[in-house]
This record gives sequence, C-alpha cells and structure tokens, in this order.
Amino acid sequence: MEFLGNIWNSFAALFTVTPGWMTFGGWVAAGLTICLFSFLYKDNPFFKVAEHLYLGAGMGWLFQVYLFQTWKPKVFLPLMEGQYSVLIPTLLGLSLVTQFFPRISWISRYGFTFIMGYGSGLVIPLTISTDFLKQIGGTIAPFMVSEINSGNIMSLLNGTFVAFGFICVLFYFFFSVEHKGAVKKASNIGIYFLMLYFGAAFGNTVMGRFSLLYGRFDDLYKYSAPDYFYATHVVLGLLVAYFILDKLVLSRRGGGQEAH
Amino acid sequence: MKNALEKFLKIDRRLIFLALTVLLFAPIVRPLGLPNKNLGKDVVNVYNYIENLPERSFVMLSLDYDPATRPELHPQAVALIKHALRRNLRVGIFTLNAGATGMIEDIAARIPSDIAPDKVYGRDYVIMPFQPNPVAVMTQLGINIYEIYDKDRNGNPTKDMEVMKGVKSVKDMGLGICITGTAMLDYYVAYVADKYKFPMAGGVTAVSQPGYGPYLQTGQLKGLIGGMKGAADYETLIKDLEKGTSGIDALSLAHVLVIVLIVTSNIIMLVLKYL
Amino acid sequence: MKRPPIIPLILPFLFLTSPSSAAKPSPLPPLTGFTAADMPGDAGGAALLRWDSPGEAAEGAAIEVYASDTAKPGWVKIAEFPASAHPEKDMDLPFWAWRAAPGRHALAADTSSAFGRPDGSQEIEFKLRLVKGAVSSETDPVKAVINGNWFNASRLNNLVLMLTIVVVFFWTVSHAKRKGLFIRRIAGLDAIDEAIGRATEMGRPIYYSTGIGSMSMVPTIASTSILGEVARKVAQYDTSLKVPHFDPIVMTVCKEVVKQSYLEMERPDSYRDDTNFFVSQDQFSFAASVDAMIHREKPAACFFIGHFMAESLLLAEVGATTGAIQIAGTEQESQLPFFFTSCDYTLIGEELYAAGAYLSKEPMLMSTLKVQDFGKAFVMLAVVTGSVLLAAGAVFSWEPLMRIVGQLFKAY
Amino acid sequence: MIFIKKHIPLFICFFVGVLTLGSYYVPNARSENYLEMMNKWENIVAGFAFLLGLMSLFYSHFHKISRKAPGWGYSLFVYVGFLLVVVPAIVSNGQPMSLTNEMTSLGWIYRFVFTSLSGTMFAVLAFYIVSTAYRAFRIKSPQAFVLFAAAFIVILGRVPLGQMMWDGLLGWTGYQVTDVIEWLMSVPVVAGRRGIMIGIAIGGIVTALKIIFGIERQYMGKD
Repeated sequence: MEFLGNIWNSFAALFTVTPGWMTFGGWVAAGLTICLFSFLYKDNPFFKVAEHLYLGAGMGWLFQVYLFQTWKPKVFLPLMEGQYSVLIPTLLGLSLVTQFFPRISWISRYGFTFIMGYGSGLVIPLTISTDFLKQIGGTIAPFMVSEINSGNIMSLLNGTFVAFGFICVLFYFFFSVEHKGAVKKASNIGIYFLMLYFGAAFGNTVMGRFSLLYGRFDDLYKYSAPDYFYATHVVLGLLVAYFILDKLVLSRRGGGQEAH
Repeated sequence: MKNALEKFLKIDRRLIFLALTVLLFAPIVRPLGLPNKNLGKDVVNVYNYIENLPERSFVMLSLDYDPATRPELHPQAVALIKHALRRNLRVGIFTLNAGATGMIEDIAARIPSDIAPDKVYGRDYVIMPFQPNPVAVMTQLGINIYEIYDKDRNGNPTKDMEVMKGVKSVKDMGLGICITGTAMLDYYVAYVADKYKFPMAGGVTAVSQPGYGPYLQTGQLKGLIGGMKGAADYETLIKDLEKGTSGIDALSLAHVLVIVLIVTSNIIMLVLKYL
Repeated sequence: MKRPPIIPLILPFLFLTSPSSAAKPSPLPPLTGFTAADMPGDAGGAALLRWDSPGEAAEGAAIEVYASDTAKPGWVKIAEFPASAHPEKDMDLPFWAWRAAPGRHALAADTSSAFGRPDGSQEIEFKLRLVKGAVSSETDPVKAVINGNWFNASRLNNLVLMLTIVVVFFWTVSHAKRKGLFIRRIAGLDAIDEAIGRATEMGRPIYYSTGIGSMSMVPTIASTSILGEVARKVAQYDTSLKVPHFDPIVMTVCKEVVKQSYLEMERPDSYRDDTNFFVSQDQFSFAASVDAMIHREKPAACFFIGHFMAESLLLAEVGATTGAIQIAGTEQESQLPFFFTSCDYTLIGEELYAAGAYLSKEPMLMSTLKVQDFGKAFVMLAVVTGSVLLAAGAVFSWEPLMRIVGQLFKAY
Repeated sequence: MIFIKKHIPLFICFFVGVLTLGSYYVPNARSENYLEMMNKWENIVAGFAFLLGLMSLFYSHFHKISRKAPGWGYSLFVYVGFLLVVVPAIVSNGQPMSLTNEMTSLGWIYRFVFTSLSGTMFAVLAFYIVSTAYRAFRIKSPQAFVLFAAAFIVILGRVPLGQMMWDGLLGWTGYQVTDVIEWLMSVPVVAGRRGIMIGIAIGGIVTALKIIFGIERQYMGKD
C-alpha cells in the first residue's frame, strides 16, 4: 500500500507547476491561439488539431467540475453518510445514459420525463408573469401619471412611441389575417422598429466581437515579451514558414484547393 | 475605372483581416489614452443601487461566464466585487456555469492580493460551488438556500459562516447580480427577481445587451452593464481603471474601420450602379 | 431561539427620559380598532394586522409591533415604523384580493423570523405600541391563528390567463385536425419562386442549408418543410439542388423529404441521392467547407434557413460576394442582422415557423401558431385599451380606474 | 411492457408537471416542501445530464476513428484534450489553486490551454464581421438603411474616438451620441424586442403544455 502511495506521490510531483512551466505556458497559449487564428488564412491541420483539442479540453473541464463540485459533494458524500434518499435522483439521472443503448433506451424516459415535467410546470406561470403580464404592464405604465403636464410629456411621448411600435411589430408577426390595407401599413411600420433593433444589435455585436479579439491580442502581446522568450513571434514565424512551404509544395504538384 | 472599382470591391478578404489586426494590435502596444466619457445610464443605475445599500447587506453575485467571453465580462465582475467589498457589503459568489469556476478561482486569488486585502473569507465573502440545474437552484434560492448550498466550494458548512448570518433566502439579500454570456440572466429575471420580488441587475455581453431593454423599462432589472463599454464605465465610476478602460480605448480604431468599410463599399456600389 | 429580552432594554430608557417629560404629561391614546388575522394567500409565517389611523395625534410617533407565540409565551418586537406608514391602500395586493378601507392601516407582519414557520398552524398574540418621544401606549393583545393557505389570490390574473391559454390550445388542436386553420401566405415564399426561377435561367445550382440545429428543434422542422417546397420547385424546373448537412439525423430526414417532393412532381428519375450530403459536425469546419463549395460552384441561389449560430456570418458573406440570390431565415435574433444585411430576403423568427406551418399544414405547428396569434391579439387589445383607459384616468384624475387597470397587468 | 415503457413515464411527466405548475398558485407549506424536495432532486438529476453530451462526443469521435473516416486522426485529439484536463484535475484534487494560493497543474491547464482555446474560437468572428461589413453589408432598401443608421450610431458612440468625432461634427446639436444610443435602446429597441418576445413566450408556454400533456414526446426518443 505504501509502495502504491509512493508511486502516486512521485507521479503527482511531476505535476508541480514551476516557474519554468509558467514560461512554457506562454508558449502553449500563444501556439494554440495562433493555430486557431491560422484558420483566417485557410483551413489547415494546425487549426483542426487545436479545434479538436478545444472540444476535448472543454469536455474535460466540465467533467472535472461535475466530478468534484457535484457528484462528490451531492451524491458520493451523502451516500457515505447514509443518506440513501439521494439514490432516487441518482438513479433517475443515471437512467439518462441508457439512451445510448438502443435495447434499454426506454429506461432513460424516466429521467427525461422527470426533468421535462418539472421544467415545464415551472416555466408556464413564470413566462406568463415575466414575459406577458409585466410586458403589457410596462408598455402601459408611462400613461399611469396623476396628470399630464410639461414635466412628463417626454416620457409620455416615448411611452406612446413604444406602445405604437410594439403593436406594429405584433402586426408584422400576425399570421391569421391577410396583410392588406391598414394591417399592411402597420406591419410595414413594425418592420422599421425591428430594423432599429437589429441595427443596434449589429452595432453592439461589433463591439462584443472586437472585445473578444482584443482579449486574445492582449494575451498574445503579453507572450511576445522577452520574459516568455518571444513566444508569439516565434510561433507566428513558424506558422508563416509552414504556409510558404505548403504553397511551394502544392504549386509544384500543380495547384490545389483554392482558398478564398 | 468601373473595372478597377469592381476589383476593389472584391478585394481578398485576408487583406481586410490584416487591416483589422494592425488597427487592433497597434493600440495595445501603444495605447491611444482617450478618456472614457458619457457613462451609460443603466450602468450608473447599478452603481447607485449598490451605493445606496445599507452596510453589510448581502449581495448575490452569480458569475455565469466562461473564458469565451472573458474579455468583456471579467472586468465587469472584478469592478463589481471591488465596489461591493469597498462599500463593506457582504458578497456571495455563486455560479451555474461549469466553465466559470476557473474564472472565479482567478478572482478568489485576486481578492486577498489586490482587490480587497483586508477582507476575510467567510466573514466578508464566500464562494459557493457550481450547481448543475439553474432552474432548480433559482427556485430554491427563494425558499431556503442551505438545502442546496449547504457547503462552500471547499466543502465547509456555510450555515454557520459569519457572512451568511441572517441570510436564508433571497428575501434576506440586498441585491442580486448575474454576469453572463448566455441566457442565464433571463432565467434569473423570471425565476428569482419576478417570482420572489428580488431586486436583480445584470452584466451581459454587448451582443445580448439590446435584448434586455424591455426588462429595464419595466424595472424587472435595476440596471445593466453591457459589454466592454459597460465595464469601462463601471471602472470609471469606482475610479479604478483596469482592463475594461484600456480595452475600450483599444477598440476605437477598429470601430472606425468598420464604419469606413461599410460606407466605402456602399458608395462604390452606388457609383457602379449609376455611372 | 435566543432573543434579547425587550422589556429590560426599554425600561431603563423610559426611566431615563421620564423626568424631562414628566413636566408635561400628555397621555397618548392607544391605537383603536386593532385586529389580527391570518395573512391570506401566503405560505404561513405572517399575520395581517389592521388598525385605525392614529390621525394627527400621532405626528412624529412610531408604532412598534410585538408578538408572542402562545405555545412559548414571551413578547418579541417584530417590526417598527412611523405611525403614518402602511395605510391600507399601500398594501401590495390587487383589488380582487384586497379591499382597502379608508382611514385604516394594515401590515403583513412577518412572524417566521421570530417564531419559525411550522407546517401546521400556530397561534400568536400581537399588540401594538404607539411611541412618541417619552410617552407610549399599548393596545390590548389580540390572538390570531396563522397558517399556510391553499390559494394565492393575488396570482388570480396569472391563473386565468394560463387556463385561457390551455383552453385555446386544445380548441385549436382539435380545430386544426378537423378543419384546418387559416394562415396567410408569407411574402418570403414568393421570393423562393423567384430565386429558383433565376437559377433555372442561369443553369446554376441551388444551395440549401438547414443550419446546425438538431431534428428536435422547431426551426429545423420548419426548415425541412420549406426544403420540401424548394425541392418540388426544383424538380419541376429540373434545376440542381445541393443540401450540405451538419447533423446526420437531419440529413436522413431531408433525404426523405426531397425524395418525396420529386415523387410528388412525378420526377423520380431526376432524384439523386447525393443531393443531401454530410459535411462536418464541427461548426466552423462545416462553415468553411460550405464556403469553399459556394465559392467554387457559384450557385444562383443560396438558402440558409433553420437554426444558425456564429457561422451565419461566414455563410452569408460568401454567398453575397459570389452574387447569388440569398434567402435566409432563423429564429436566432443575434444572427438576424447579418442575414438581413447580406441576403435578399430574410424570414424573421416566427415568420420562419409560419412559413413551415403554411407549407406543411401539420396540425401541431398550425395550432401553436394560432395560440401565438391569439396571444398577440390579446396583447394588442390589452395595450390599446389599457393605455387609453390610463390616459383617460390621468386626464380626468380618476384614480380608482388607473389602479384597477394597472393591477390587472401586474404580476404578484 | 408498453405500460412500463411508455405510460408510466408519461404519467410521471404529467404528475410532476401539474404539481409543479400548481405550486405557483398554492402557497401552502406542503406545496413548498414538495417544491423544495423537487429542487434538490432535479439538481442532482441534471448533474448526470452532462454525461449525455460527454458520451455523444466520445461516441461520435470513436465512431470516426474506428471507421477511419476522413480526418479521423484529428479525432484522437479530442481524447488528448480531455485527458490533458482530467489527469491534472485528479492529481490536484479539482483545485486550480492550492491552499497556499499557488497554481496547481489544473490551474495551469485552465489558464494556458483552456482559456486560449475557448477564447480564440469566438474571437475569430471579429475578422468575419469586418469583412462582412465591407463585402456583404448592402444598403439596398429603406429598411436596410434604417438598420445601417442605427448600427452606425451605436458603433460610433461606443468608443471614445467615435464620441470625439461626433462631438466635432454634430456637437452643435446639443445631443451627445450616447444620448441618442440611450434613446434608441430604451424606445425603438424595446418596442421591437418586446414584439418578438411575446410570440416566443407563448410558443414556450404551448411547448411546455404539450410536454405536460404528453403530446410532445420527441425528447423521449422513438418507440
């Protein structure tokens, strides 16, 4: 037993993070980032490797979080303490997995119906209150003033505008009547409100995506420092060399897949 | 002329990629240093709400974002925690997104070193483990949180912690904030804020920010921090400039590039059509 | 349950301050009309206390609420507030669950933090203490039995709406099965005809992608119905159709759909099994491969209809640069701006479902759409009448009307 | 057998669904105790639903490797990536930071591998937005123009440089660009988004009803 313990300890010691590992980490991070960016030039093996690593590593991270933060404290430890009532949800949960075995896949229905029934029962009244009643209430709320005066005329105007636009958009999505006459006019106005929404969303999406890119560039800049022995520069150079080589080999073979 | 324009319109898109790389990388190497002004109304509302909470109020911070949205949401979370701890509020960090646990560790490491070194774990803040079923957890938050959060992320019982004193459900908390790149905030609005009449605010990515307009107008959300601009605004409000502020500065040139590109290409189109 | 004893805390305070106020003793009349009862519509652990307004006499005074569990007697202060607070009309309950009497005050006093909340009922005694400066007065204690209730009346509007939706839903389902329901033609469907016509003229292929959704998603189901329509037109004009796939199960379904369409148009000879083909299960690899194909083959028309995420950007751009007519449709709001700016026609959200239902005539899709239309009609009506009534209430200063309308559309 | 395979699960769904639905309107302590028990149980059940995603990913890539499908070699990296996280996790007992606040091997993997991979996957999209803006953003109708106008203001007003440009060109109007964005976000956007919301909300309610009443059974798989 002690022998096994020793083996484990020396194995675990391999995983100690030393300063050298931190520098190496910069190389790994810069390498993976640039491999994924290389997709912008064209689809290539490095991108594919990094992409598949991403899928695996993502699952691995989730797996260990579930293992240490859910299964251990919520299932294993209570069972050890003799709380056998957790067996019911555990079995229902494990039943989900039978889905992958066609012969007994019906067992998974017990777990699924248990989840779906509960979720559906919760969501119905909450949707009615949050997305239905409160939205009607919110639309008419600006009219709930003790009197109409110059002080609240702006909020009244805006409120009218919201209510008007809201109804027009609803007409656009109304499928039970032909779009003719007044209905057509209303739905045509509705689409302009939708366009303003989409335009604002477009503008914000630009900022969002650029922010993510900024985050990656910021990291790459960090790894291009001398502390990391110019990891970014070197990796980038290697990748460019690969593409040049690739192109030379391909052109000798007489063309290849046209990138775009 | 026409031919040249047409060719210019069908330019290899990798040249455009290159232009973006240069315009975004340059300000990182050499910041423009433009001031971030014109703070958003919804961000100021979050700030004021926290500012007006009585001391030692409990703030529930649900950090539900993963590394994919880190640059936008992490600065928001850091700024909010700084503000709450400086105001001497109690902070409970929750998460319903398994990818967020690493981000939370990052914050946990920073609190004793630079965010608020004088604050004590278990007295001023607590970090809860990840839970897998958002709707079940949210429903339970309004009844009795100890039935699900009986232990913190290190396995210590939460009930006796000083930070949890007098807190049994969201009814005993001052404010809830959900920072997320997914639809988790929508769930919080329906399952916690509306159901248990609990004040909630949010921090979201720029992509999903416009979608929360209706909830803000009805007051279902007390405020909203949107994207990197929101993070920069919040950093300005708490007078502690960090990644959000430097980020929004760096985005300046790239934003102008997009506008220039859209306008140029459409002018070329018009010229090609009518000339 | 340890509680600091209240009386010892208050007594020294009274003695300390009494000398100064002894000079001018103004007896404070106790609060009148004090009643205590179970708080209706809650889970227990709260009592409804009501009393007459203390009026002018209580200017600057405070009310303290004391409670004692009869099972374990001992007075505990559970609330304290200015005497003018909590008039009955401020109670956060709708008019159908609460009738506010003028000149009365009411409080939903929480007893659960002091005495816990048993599953059954508990008997608790209450008294109010009016305090003004050094003088105070107390009401006689009143007992109340507190328990949980079977119905939360303030959620009645929610319940009525829920039941209405259930009834409308079952009505439309049975109606759709028996007689079918009317749905207007979606303008986007005409654009499909135009696109296919153009492809025929140019002799170039048509690309159709159902997106990256699985077969259980409504947009994917709607997309397969639209694919059926497209395939019928394609079979009729004998154009070539290519359907790259992300999900193998969706591909199997689409093969059947396309085959069926060719059979219906009596062109089984023109049907090719490689119309539908599998590309990749990786989001970006899928987008990159389809991009490359579109770039190479320069189709006359591209359809991107179904569930799309970030790849919408990559797909729509390449189609636009090759000059294809593009028709898109998705339920993902965040992707709609990209489709809208780079495609010739875009089916927005529910329009996609409506187009699917219109073409498939599937009773379940039709009935869902009908219930949605019912909901929208209800909302339009509610917003118009609600805002008109509120505005009228504001102009004529008719406060009860405004309260009734406001509470009807409030969630509790 | 059909009773066990089909009717009981459908009954569970109906029973649990109706009780949970009712608990919203019934504030009684019994209803609350029921909900509390369900919350605890559902939380655990959902903890196992993750296995579905894990197994289907493993299964599809295992399938690819065993069939030697094109590009099967890449599929190996899915397993490599998985082990790359899970082995250090087990060694460091699931703690990215040790008790003395030092980074463990799991923390190292998280910071340098997982963060870079998952952060970059979506950062790539920024490039496509720019090229779409140039090559595909066509203002060909009044609607598209309105969309462009809104996007223009938002893109400009979000960054300091854009705000300065607005102040220089349109500062005389007395309106800050952020005021315009604020108005846009709180008036027309609210109207547009709310209009979309209502349909989605009722669609969701109808789907939930179908599930409770056993009309929608697709999630149960084939018979």
